[in-house]
Amino acid sequence: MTGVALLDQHLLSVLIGLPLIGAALLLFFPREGNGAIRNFTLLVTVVEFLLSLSVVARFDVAAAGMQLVERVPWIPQYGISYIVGVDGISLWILMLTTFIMPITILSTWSAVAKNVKEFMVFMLVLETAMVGVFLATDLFLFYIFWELVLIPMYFLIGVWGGERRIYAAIKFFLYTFAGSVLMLVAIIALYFHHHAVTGVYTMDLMKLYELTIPVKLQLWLFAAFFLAFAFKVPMFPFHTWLPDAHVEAPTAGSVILAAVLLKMGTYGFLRFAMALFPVAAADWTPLIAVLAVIGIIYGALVAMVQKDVKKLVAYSSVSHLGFVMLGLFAFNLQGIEGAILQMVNHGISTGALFLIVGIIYERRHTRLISEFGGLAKVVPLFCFCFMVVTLSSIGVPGTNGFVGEFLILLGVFKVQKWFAVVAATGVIFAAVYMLWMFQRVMYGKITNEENLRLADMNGREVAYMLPLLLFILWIGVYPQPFLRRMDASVNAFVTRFEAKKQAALAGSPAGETVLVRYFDVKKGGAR
Amino acid sequence: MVNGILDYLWLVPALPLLGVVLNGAIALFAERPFLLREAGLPVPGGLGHGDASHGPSAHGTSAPLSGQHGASSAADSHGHGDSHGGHHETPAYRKLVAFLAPAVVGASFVVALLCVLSLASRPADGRTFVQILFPWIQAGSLLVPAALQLDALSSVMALVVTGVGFLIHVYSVGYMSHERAFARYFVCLNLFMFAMLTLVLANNYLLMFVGWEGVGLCSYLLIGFWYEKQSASDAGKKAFVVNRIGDFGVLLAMFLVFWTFGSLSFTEVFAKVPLLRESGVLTTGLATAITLLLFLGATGKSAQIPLYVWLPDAMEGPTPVSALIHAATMVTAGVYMVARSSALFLLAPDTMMVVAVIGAVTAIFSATIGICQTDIKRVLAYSTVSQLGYMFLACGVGAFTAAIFHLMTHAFFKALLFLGSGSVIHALSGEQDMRKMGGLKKYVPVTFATMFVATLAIAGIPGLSGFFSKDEILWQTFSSSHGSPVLWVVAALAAGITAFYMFRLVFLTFFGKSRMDPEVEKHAHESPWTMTVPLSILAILSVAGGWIGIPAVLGGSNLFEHWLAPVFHPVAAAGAHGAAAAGAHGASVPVHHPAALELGLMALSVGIALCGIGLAYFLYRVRTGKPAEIAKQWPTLYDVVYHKYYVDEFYEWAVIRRIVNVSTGLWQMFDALFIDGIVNGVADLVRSAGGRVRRLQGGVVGGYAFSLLAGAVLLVGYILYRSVVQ
Amino acid sequence: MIAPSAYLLLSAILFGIGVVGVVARKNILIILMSVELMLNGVNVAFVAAGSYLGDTAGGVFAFMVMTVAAAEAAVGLALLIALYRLKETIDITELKVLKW
Amino acid sequence: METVLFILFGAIAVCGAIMVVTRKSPMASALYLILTLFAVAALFVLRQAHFLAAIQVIVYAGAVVVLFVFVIMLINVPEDRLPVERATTTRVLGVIAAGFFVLESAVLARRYWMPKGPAAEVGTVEAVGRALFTDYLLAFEITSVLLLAAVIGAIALAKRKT
Repeated sequence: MTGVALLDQHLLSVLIGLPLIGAALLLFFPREGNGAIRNFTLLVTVVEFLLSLSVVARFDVAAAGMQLVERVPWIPQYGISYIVGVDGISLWILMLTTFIMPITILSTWSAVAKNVKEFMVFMLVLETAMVGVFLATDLFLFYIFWELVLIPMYFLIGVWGGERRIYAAIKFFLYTFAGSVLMLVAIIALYFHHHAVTGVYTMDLMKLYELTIPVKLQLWLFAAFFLAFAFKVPMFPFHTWLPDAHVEAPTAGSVILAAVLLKMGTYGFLRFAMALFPVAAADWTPLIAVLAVIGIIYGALVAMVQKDVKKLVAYSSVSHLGFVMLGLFAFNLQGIEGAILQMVNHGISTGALFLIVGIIYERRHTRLISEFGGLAKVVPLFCFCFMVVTLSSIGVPGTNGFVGEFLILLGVFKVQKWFAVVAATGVIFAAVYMLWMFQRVMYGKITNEENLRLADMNGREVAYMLPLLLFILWIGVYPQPFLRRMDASVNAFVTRFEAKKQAALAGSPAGETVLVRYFDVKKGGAR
Repeated sequence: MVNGILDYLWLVPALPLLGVVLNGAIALFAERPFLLREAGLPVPGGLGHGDASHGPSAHGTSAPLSGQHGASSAADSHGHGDSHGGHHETPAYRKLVAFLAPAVVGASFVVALLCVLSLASRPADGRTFVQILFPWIQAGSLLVPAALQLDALSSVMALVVTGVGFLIHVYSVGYMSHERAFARYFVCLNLFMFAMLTLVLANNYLLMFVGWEGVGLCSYLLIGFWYEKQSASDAGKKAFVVNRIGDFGVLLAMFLVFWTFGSLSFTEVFAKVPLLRESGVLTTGLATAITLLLFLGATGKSAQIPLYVWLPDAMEGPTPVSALIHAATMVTAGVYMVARSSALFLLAPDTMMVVAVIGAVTAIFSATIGICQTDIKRVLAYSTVSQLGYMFLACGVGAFTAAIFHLMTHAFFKALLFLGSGSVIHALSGEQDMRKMGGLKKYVPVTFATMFVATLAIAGIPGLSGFFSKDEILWQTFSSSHGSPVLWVVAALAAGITAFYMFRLVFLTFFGKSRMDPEVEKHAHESPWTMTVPLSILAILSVAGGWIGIPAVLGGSNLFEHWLAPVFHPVAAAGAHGAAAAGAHGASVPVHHPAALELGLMALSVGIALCGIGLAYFLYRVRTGKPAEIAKQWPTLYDVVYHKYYVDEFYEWAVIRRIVNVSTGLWQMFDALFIDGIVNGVADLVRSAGGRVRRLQGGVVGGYAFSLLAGAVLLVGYILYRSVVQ
Repeated sequence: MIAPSAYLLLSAILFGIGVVGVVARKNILIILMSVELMLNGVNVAFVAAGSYLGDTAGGVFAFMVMTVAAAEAAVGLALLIALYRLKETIDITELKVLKW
Repeated sequence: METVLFILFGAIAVCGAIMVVTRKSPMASALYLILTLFAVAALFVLRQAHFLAAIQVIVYAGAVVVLFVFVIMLINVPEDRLPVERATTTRVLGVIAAGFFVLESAVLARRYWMPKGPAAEVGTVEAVGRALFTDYLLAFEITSVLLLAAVIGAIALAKRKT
């Protein structure tokens, strides 16, 4: 098979495999050649990104289903296959992953000095796992990638982290693992249920979508999936691993954690929990929406009083992810498209924020806000980047954050006015904590002698910051290319969701779920 | 249909944007290395990576003040010659910026003017031009294009913004000539123009909101322009956050509008109003909710009670900024929005009342604060708040034309006042305290003359612009069906106070004995032509600007009202369907009142204003010791007024402290103790259990082997047992 | 004809003797040999079952077991050598570091 | 005939095994181990598993036991330093447990009957080869990795640290 044909027919598999192959090749590099190791890793991730661009190029805007699907029987006796595909829901998250990786790698040039080789190997394995999570449409395959993500991340935090890295790494691992184990049980239960109904064993997500699951079973299965994803997102009150993990992780780890790993949770909700168990999802909506809203406000309030910049950004993630969750559970086009866009936005903005923090941390080896002040004068370029990223995080119109938040709140407002109202106050708090932090770090006079000698961003740092800034503005000014490619899939999702919900309502005796009382009687179908 | 010049409407906001890009590039590639070098800091490599695409959100990237400015750089410190002894040759880029920045705005003004003229040549009912640039956000039924709309209302706004904006840009070139971060300043200023023009030219709420937040952002950047000063960066943050509270309202209003009308475009929404009104979808309650939320946004942006607190603090910014953003243009955005949404407001009588009352209360409340302020810019700031109150009062009584009219004249004379005060401050090397001025008349004759004209205008002396607009508001307040005599009394009283404190300002500053620092006095000088020419032009406008709106009762034709009629008239017609909106629109109301009444009230209000002037003259020219005596006589009252009724302190205590405390509590109690307590508790439980169980492990391999064997035996035994049982 | 159970019995006996060697001896060398005995016992069962049932899997598994046995012996003995260098003993009870 | 041979070689194997675990000297044990392995190889032949019998002799007797002997001579533990065997509770219990295990296995073996019959030729070169290179190809290949790992591991472990 020629290379072109390989790319043509197995593009997604190449995307999954390339970093892994890169990692394997990296093993043959001499430990001492840090430069070669770094360059090679960068090369792999850049090639990966360029290849992923061709996914966008070949993406059919009008098609709702999975595209570029590859299907190979894996363990046929048990109905387990290797199935990968991409649709409007996963496309941009996949792109975000491949886009953020080279940037992250580039940011480690000077930040990671010990065990560079191992670090890069873990990074590449991580990329394979993340890309796999977003492309897998076989539950078994998905679960493998889902868990595979944990391993490199555990080491990234545990080996290259800060002072309490072991505590943070174990906390991260156990938290997320606790959730996923329950998900595994649910996956198996679903698998057997499918067999019981159709007589066929399969882990193929598309086949499982067609299954009509009794409401009672749905509620249980959804609960298990919910826990797995809620830990990952993280939703209030499952969020306390996040600040620890972020603070202790090396910059690159934080960036990936924030930009991609958290998205695995929200993506999981949309792709699995909500799509497989629509009735249960609808039924759980009030609870989840309440938790999301609490998360928005709580995250913002707690972020406000943090003394450590990284912790502040971590809590702001809790707040932002609350928006995403709220948007998803609006179950209408605006809400879900907004949520997907906001996942990408959060990846870009918060990723950039962590990089920003990393830049000053590298120079000062502290992240305490009180150690800074007046930096704007000595590091103007840094100040500019920081400002743009801050504005994006606040969601000022013209930056990406606004479009996402607006769509989410618009969608939510339609179904649940008061949730949207309360959530919108989060927008105010966002301005408070971000600007306050920005002011304390950048403005005022330089009070700390050490800050006088700070060096501004160098060419490499500008090089990785620039693409992020570009996307911040692009999505803010012209989000059409992003939104259009979601349309068909999200539309199909909403339609299927409505149909399944109506069917379940018609088929089940009144009062079987809270849903009947709550969700449908009050509002019409959401669209 | 051939639109001619109107097809180039997009140039109006685009030109300032071009300025942002160009000046941004200059700030990034010329000014930043220059300033860093000047401050003795290393200039890092990697310049080549930046590009002009940063422009649109360019926050200046350069350090603002070189070290020599030090702490006192604070207030507009422009000491001439003194501390600038060793400073370098003016770099070439500054000249380029000094040309580019005003030029783009000037060009924008010219295009806007041509567009408006072209629009004016159309028949009155065809004066709405919409230009769709590109689809912006589209999701499901939501379709928001980036589209511009030029109609009577937005053309007034666009002309005021570009016109006054151009003058202030020119003025800034002179005023900021000693500023180190010259390019950064103009980047922000140009960006502001872009945002403001987006705001007024947008054809839908969402794009307007972009401009709305955009101007807020520029305001933040410019207030905090001298960011090394704590108070400046505090003020910037405060402005942004308070505005955000307002924006929250606008955001929610937009949601309601969208889910009610299915669109956010002005033309579609307002066209659907009568239809939805008839079909009962648009209930009065809904209209009230929408308009109240919009008004919440307006109180934020236009500094009305309860969100006015940011505006006085905003005076930390450079004075031209105060003139442009915090007097002439941005703060009037709220008025513009309310006028723009007049069709909705007229359906909600409750909101109208709230708007009117808030406007009137703000007018008098902030006017009283203005009496006791000693900082020349703060007096003007409270005056601005007060004048904005007038505009809202006008909106609240349904006199949208009058509100926009006052908005325009206010833009002229208040910009002039600020620029004049800037000129004074410039002359005095940064002194802003009126107690350290006096007798400046002879040093800065042009400034004095122009400012005096503006003061007369704001005081409402007949013949000047302020008279016509203010009087229109007062008359409408009295006569309109939404208005009431009580509001009239409050507004007239506020007008008197305004006249008083404005003349107090003039007397303290320009008349009497000099109380200046001798050192400062030595350098006191008139400003360069770049500053005095804009002053003079604004002075002419302050005088003549009102002549386009001379009311019928004084023999005028009120051109202004005719011009705006297409925007507000159909509104009134539509509103007439609603019971409450009957007779709402201003122009038709005076018919019911005799002209004598109108003339009488006019005379009365002029009389009140003259009383105010007289009182000021008495207290600050004749009996100069009297004010201090009065202050001593009622110390508590004076203290309360002097401290601005302790509103800031109240907010600090009631809101900010509370939130911070609650947040800290949440973090330390809930997060760290409760949740992590549970998590760590489980971990500890497992660990201690493990500690006990581990004793089973002897560490001797033989032991493990035996356990293994025992397990196997038991397992096989179990299998056997099962097979026996079955 | 020999009953299949005879082979299984033999297999069990060989395995049992191996187990005794593993649990009852202190000499690591002999323990390793006992492990080989256990593996051989298993192999007997595999081969017998394979041939009686006519399934090649039995033979293949026996083959695999031998491979594993060879590998195990190599690594085990290497460990033993390393250990002997370090501790100068081949007494299994001397090795208590598993507990810490 | 088969029965006789089975009993004969079975007895040799069992006796050899007993000797392996009871000798004090490792060298003696190793020699008895060879005996047992040969006997087992003979049993394989009885079941028509010629190929397996061959590699049993080659790999086990030829390679593994030689390796044992080699190591025994290499480290050459003096007689007096051989571990002293004592009967501890664990050991006694272990022997008893092993006895139980054999008993249980025997009972199980009797319960699960397999069809009695002539030996199928599943252990011949052809049968094993066919199976290894078709159905079990992957397992076979992985075996090579395992052996490689064992070789590297053994070298790495036994190498004298310098």
